[in-house]
Amino acid sequence: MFCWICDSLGRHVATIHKCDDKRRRAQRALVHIQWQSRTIGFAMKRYSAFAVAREALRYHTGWERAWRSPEPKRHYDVIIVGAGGHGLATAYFLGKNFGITNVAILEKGWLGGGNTGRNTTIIRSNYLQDPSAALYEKARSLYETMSQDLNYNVMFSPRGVIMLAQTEHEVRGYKRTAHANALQGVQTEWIEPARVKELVPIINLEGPRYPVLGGLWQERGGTARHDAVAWGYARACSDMGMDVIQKCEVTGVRSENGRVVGVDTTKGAIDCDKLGMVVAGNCSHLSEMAGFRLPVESVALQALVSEPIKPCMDVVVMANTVHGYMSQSDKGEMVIGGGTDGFNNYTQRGSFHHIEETVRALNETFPMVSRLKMLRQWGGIVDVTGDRSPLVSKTPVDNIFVNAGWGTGGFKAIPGSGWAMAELMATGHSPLAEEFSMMRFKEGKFIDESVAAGVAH
Amino acid sequence: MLILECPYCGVKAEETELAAGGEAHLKRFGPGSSDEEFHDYLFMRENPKGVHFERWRHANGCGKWFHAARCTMTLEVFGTYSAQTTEPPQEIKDKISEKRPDWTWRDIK
Amino acid sequence: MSTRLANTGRLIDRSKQIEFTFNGKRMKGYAGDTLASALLANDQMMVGRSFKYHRPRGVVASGPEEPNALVGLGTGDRFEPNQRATTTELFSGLSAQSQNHWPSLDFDVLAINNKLSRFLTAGFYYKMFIHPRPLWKHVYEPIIRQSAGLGKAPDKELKDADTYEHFYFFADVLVIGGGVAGLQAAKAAAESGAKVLLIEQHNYWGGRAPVDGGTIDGMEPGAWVEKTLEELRGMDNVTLRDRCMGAGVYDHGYALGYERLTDHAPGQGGPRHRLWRIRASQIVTATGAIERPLSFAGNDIPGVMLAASMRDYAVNWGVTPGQKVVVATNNDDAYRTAIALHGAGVEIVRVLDTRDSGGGALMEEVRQLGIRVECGRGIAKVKGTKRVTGVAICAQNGEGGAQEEVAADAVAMSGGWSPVVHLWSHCGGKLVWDQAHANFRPDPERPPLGADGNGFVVAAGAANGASDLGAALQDAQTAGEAAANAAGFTPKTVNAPAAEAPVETPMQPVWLMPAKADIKLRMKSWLDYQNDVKVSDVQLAAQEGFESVEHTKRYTTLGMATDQGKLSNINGLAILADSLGSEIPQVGTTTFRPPYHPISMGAIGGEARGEIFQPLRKTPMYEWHDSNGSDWEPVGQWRRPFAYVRSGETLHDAVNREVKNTRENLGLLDASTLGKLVVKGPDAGKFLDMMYTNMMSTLKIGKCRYGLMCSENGFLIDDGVVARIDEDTWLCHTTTGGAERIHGHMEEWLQTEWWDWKVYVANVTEQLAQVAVVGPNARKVLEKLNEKAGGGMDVSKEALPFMEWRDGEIGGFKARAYRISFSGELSYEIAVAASDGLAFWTALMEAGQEFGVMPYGTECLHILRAEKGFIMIGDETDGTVIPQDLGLHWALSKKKEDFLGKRAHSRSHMADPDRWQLVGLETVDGSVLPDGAYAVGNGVNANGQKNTIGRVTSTYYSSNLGRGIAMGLVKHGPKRMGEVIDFPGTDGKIYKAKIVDQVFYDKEGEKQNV
Amino acid sequence: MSDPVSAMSGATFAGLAKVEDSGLQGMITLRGDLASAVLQAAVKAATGAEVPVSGQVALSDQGGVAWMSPDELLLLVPYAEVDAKVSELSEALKGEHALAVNVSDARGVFRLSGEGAREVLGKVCPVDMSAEAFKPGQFRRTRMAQVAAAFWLDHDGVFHIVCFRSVAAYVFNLLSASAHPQSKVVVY
Repeated sequence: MFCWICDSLGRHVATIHKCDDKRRRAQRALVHIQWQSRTIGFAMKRYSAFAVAREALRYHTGWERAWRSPEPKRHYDVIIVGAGGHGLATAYFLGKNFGITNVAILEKGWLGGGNTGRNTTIIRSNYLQDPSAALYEKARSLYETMSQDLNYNVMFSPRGVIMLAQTEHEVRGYKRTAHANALQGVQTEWIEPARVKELVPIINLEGPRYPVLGGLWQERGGTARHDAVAWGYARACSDMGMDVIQKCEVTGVRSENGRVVGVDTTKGAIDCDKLGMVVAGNCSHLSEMAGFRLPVESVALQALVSEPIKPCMDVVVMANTVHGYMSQSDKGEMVIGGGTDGFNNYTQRGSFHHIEETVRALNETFPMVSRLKMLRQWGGIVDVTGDRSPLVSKTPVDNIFVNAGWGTGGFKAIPGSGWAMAELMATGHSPLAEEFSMMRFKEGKFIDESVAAGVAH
Repeated sequence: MLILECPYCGVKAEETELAAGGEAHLKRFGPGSSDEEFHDYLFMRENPKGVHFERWRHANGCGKWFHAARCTMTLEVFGTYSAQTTEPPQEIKDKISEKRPDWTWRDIK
Repeated sequence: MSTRLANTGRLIDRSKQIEFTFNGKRMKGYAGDTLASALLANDQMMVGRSFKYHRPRGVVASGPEEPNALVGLGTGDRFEPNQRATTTELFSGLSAQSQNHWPSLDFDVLAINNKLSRFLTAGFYYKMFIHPRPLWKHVYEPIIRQSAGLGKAPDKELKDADTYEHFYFFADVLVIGGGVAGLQAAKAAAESGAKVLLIEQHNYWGGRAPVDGGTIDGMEPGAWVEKTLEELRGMDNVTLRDRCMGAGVYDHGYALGYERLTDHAPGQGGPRHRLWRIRASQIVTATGAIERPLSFAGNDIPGVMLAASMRDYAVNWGVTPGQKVVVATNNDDAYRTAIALHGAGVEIVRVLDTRDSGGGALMEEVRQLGIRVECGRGIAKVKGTKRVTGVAICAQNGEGGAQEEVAADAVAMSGGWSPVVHLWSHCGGKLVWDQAHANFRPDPERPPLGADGNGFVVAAGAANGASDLGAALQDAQTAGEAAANAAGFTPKTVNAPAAEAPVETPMQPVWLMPAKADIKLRMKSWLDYQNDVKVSDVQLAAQEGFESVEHTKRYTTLGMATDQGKLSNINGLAILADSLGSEIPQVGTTTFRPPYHPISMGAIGGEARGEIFQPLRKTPMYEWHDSNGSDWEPVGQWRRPFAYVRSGETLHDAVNREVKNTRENLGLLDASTLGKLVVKGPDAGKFLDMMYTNMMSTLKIGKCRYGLMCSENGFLIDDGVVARIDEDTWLCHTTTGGAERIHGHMEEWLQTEWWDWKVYVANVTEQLAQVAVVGPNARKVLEKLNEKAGGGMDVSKEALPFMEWRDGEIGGFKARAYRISFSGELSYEIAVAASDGLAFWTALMEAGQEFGVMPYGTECLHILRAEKGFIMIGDETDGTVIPQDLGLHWALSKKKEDFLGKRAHSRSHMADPDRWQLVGLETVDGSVLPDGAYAVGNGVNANGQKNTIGRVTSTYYSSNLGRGIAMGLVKHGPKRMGEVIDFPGTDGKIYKAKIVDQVFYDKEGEKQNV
Repeated sequence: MSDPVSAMSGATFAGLAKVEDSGLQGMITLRGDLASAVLQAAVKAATGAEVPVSGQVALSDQGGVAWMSPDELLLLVPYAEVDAKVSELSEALKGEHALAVNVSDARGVFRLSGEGAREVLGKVCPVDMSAEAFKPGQFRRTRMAQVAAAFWLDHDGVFHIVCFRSVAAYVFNLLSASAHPQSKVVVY
């Protein structure tokens, strides 16, 4: 066993007392988890270089399953629908922060198979509006230690994110964001073109159409290995005794006098006290089963990768004027984000002209891209709200909570979103989630990140 | 890459000649309406897996707005029709019923 | 060794020798060679290094499925990484470099990974490098990245020397693939009269058939291909394209064709690639099949090659990778390779057939040739490192105990064939598992669905699972007819050509060789050659619970290499299914995504580069500005002068000069970009009352009124001056870039909400060039112009009062003059025909000389309006601001029952008295407030963020006032006049600013009313 | 003094096809009820051509009429006469709900001729440019690469292209690039 709080191996009881106060609440979770681990016996084999070496000697025959694959129980305290990053993170923090581990995470397909496994993995928190900055910065800071927290290398790579300013309007917008970030405790800075070129040697500052006038630089932004985030959380949840149940589709939501009591699934009926809907593009469909509607529309978002080349761009660059977003993966592929279609769509296929628009922008901004090749393009279904900001909210049905509407920017938020959602589900209130309530649309209190030159991506 | 036939000029326009305009047949709520009505009018969009009615503008063409009946799961187009109507024409509803017998959309059947 | 054969090679012209270089070494080939065949002819067995272990890699295939032979092609601004040697036509002067090694191909430091391979299994990244945290970013990751990645990046400073283009093409039937099936399908479709496009990725037609033999209608396949091509060329409803690959199939019959125009002759001029954007009502995919490798230890050593590819090299290019060849197979086709090589004088050491009873007619033929065939046998292990030196033979059903070891320098392997189903699958076509041939083929019951809800793709020939020549041709005929029929034509039903080919005995699925290979062998049995994924990796993934095929793919990187698993996927998921004790169809495949084979980013971008990257909108006076020192500012797609910089001036000096001169003398602004919409009709007044927050129907003819527009959601979206032209006509000015947006906005409401209202809108923005004539001398210059022209419009205070307009002539130009001011100065905005714009501007400049005329740009415009406290859409507004925030209550009509945004304004948050409101801001020390700065209040919010009470919306240095001036939105601002609040800058300074009235200059507005 | 110049003042390019600035062309946007006899008469009087059906242009020796939308026509008249024609129209249409405005100076107009003309357009417009599909007298509003444009084919095999004046340079350069002498597609 090891201490969940300070991530040190060895005699945990001793360790607990060494843990600093901030983490006191989590200590209860620790005891609970260790109790579970011992009684139910999910003590997880730790990953480490030593473990790898040990296993190599016996041809890796000793590796266990990363997560159990149990049949559903009849009842859970909490059911999370959707084993994507947000759903798994929600479950993880229910256990880690609140000791709630009688939890099932239901997934109709394979875990991490939705947008978690098909996004461009950009992580940043340089948002303009306070509520967004708070949530995304919480997420970014949790990414910093995620590999250690989960004992799973999610390859968080704080290589830095630049948002290029290519018009006077963008310059003003990003300077405004930099001022806001300073007060929000988000470390960003406005940088001049020369610095941009230093950070991105392959960039063409002259334009041609839109000269680079500078950029908003977040040094601790970056990327992470998207699949690993889902796998790491799934492994940790499983280890806490939670049931991650794949190929289990929810076919109905049962409630009695305004309060949820359970769900029907392709693996039978399952009861629960609380239900979290974390199914992105499918949230309208699921909420309908529960008898309410969400201010959300589902559209296709596309991305593509080039063939792998040796490292040539160490940072993430977002050029919003010309709609081009690019980073280089550890495999060497240039990972490129495209645009969304304007029409409702569930096919996970987008329209090709968005790919063309993105690529021609990149050909001009980074001339060397023109001689690379597109290896693969794909699409995901993103759920977009009226102000393009997410919902982390109670719903008209008691004890049903929704986490949706992340649109084109969900991956970077995963740990923060899970943290806030777990807090909301466990205590009924979360400062991080407060402003993201469904109610805001009725009050006309929007969280609009598209103002100034900000983007929702 | 959708193709939709503009009911006004008969051009089988490809998506790049069109601009998508979201849900069709919205009823406007102005001053005097309740917060609920106004909220739903502005934000509560239909987001069905299946039959959907939506607005398009033939932007790089005759400039007219028109409506399309489309399946969001297969992108099948059941038909396009005038924007100057509060309900899809009967023949389009019939065509849909033929292919998706138990479809419903908002209060339309 | 690998050599050129004496007398085979149907595609090469031995009379045309071609020189090229590989890693700087000069080599010779022939016209018709691919780079791969030429390298083999020069005994270049090793052509690269693998991705993870940096193991030696040799050519394994002969087409786009090649995972190993990837090179950096060309130099300088024509360098391209990761180019497949197998799809690169040889040309004189070609220069190629091998990839992923340091310092050299032969000696690669990172080959150490190979020694560590036992540790570097699937998923090891996820289990290691966790502690200590900082090392991941600073040590582990940089090393991993450096050792990953394949080709070199093109030079960071060079621009692509080539150009590209797109082409739209419309066909009834698109046939993808120019093999015998594609040709036959095209013919069948074309005979119905349908318009047919047939595209082929290679520079030759006929696909495999001419290599594989048999007869069609009694002809050699090659001859039949020629004959059929002639027939097709003779039909004017048929278009043929070679060097044009079907890259992707998309919704509603959209398909991409990737035509490589000059790759085989770089620099010959014209576009390098052309991307065909094809619309077809039906698509026939005759894309053939790809041979599968066998999974045995050492199956990745250079010299081990797909059997049919080895045959291609011998027959098409007269090349053999070895002199002593072992053939391993689970089917009859590989015997053709033995026959072909034997015929070319190559020794076939053994044919190892996994089937206990061996094959049929072809096996007999091979035995007749005196070649030793052993049944129920397989390869235990291939010996060698940088090339094959020998083969250990074992029983297929054993653990791999070697029964014999033979010397050999090449191995031909065949694990059976997989139909190329990519294009069928791109748009949702489903597959079925064909047990007999152990492959996935298109499920005719579940094709991709088109706009009409019916299938629009038909697979044909080997791509549809047809197992022999005759079946393929028959299937192609049927497919061609079906496609034509579905496209609305009546096909002639004729018989498919009769084909003869040896009868083949059933193949035997073999996913591991030998069947019970132990872990040591499995750890050397490659599935994905490029990404170094072995049988043992997939088994480990299954063991660790990565049971979904998508999980296994992502955990092991199987099939994620540049060949996208063309060789490895089926073998990999067979191993996965076996490890899970499940069936292959239950495990299923990963998703096939476009493109079929990588296509250049240049081609995707098309012509849009340099000057025509994006449209650049120019006013009629653009050239004048450009030649008079304009420092351009992009505003949407427009370019507007930011300021006119004179020699010796900084941009800042220029702006200050323009500001002072306009206040003191005379300034000219090119205002042509402002939107101008004519709104006419009996209901126009009623309509505009809905569009604008204030009342427009009551505006008197001849007068102007400043108007605000809100979205239905209540936010300000545009503003501008509206003029009443006649009883039922208004002219509405919008912001720059607002023209199209607001025109669309008006049309939307007219067409979709109030379609019974009689109103027409016309966008006349570009019909008119508009010049703002501003400053104390504005009237003088206009009078001077009229005087020169011998009369014109009376622009006196009396004849043309403030906020009125007149039509007439100014300086001989037909003009409309508006007496409006966005600067607080005496000011006219004068509109003339765009064609006259330049002439009118020049006339004003000349006439203005004696009045101290200077043109001014957008920055001066901003400062002038800021000095007067006028708001600017996009500065004071950002999509979250409502008129009430800007103190514009006066512009919100109380009389009107309804206007867009009215209902929205009554929502709780919008009626909230705590909303930030517009005020003027003056720094205590006269400095300029930083752009976008926020004012801080006390304490922090629930999330620990500093509380803010306001922000700067516009901030400038006013040369007239000699100090910084600003506007901002401040909580309870108007009630806090005189208060000083803090704006922390990002420079660490705290800027103290006093809340003041937002009008800084000429508060009484006397200057504009002279 | 008035000295009107067309958007690209006479620029030309010769490659696969010939691209030429057509010079000043009188153009009137007329919105109204296209079925109205009064309107049809007024159009005939102004242009000498009948109101065409959708997707068509009707050409006469003085000018022509192009079908823009169900309630909009583009009238082609001599540049010098455009103001007079507008007032005639407005006069003739008094009492009708209609709108006639001069848009002559709001446009760039080009001639595209030569055997490569169809291919040049095929590279930048999502329109079937084959001879069977696009015939003389046909008029099409569409997207030309990244801008809106319209064109018709006259009876001498010349394409006439209309775009907004501000993007005339873009369109000219675009067409010239597409007409690169070594970029023949060889399908039309």
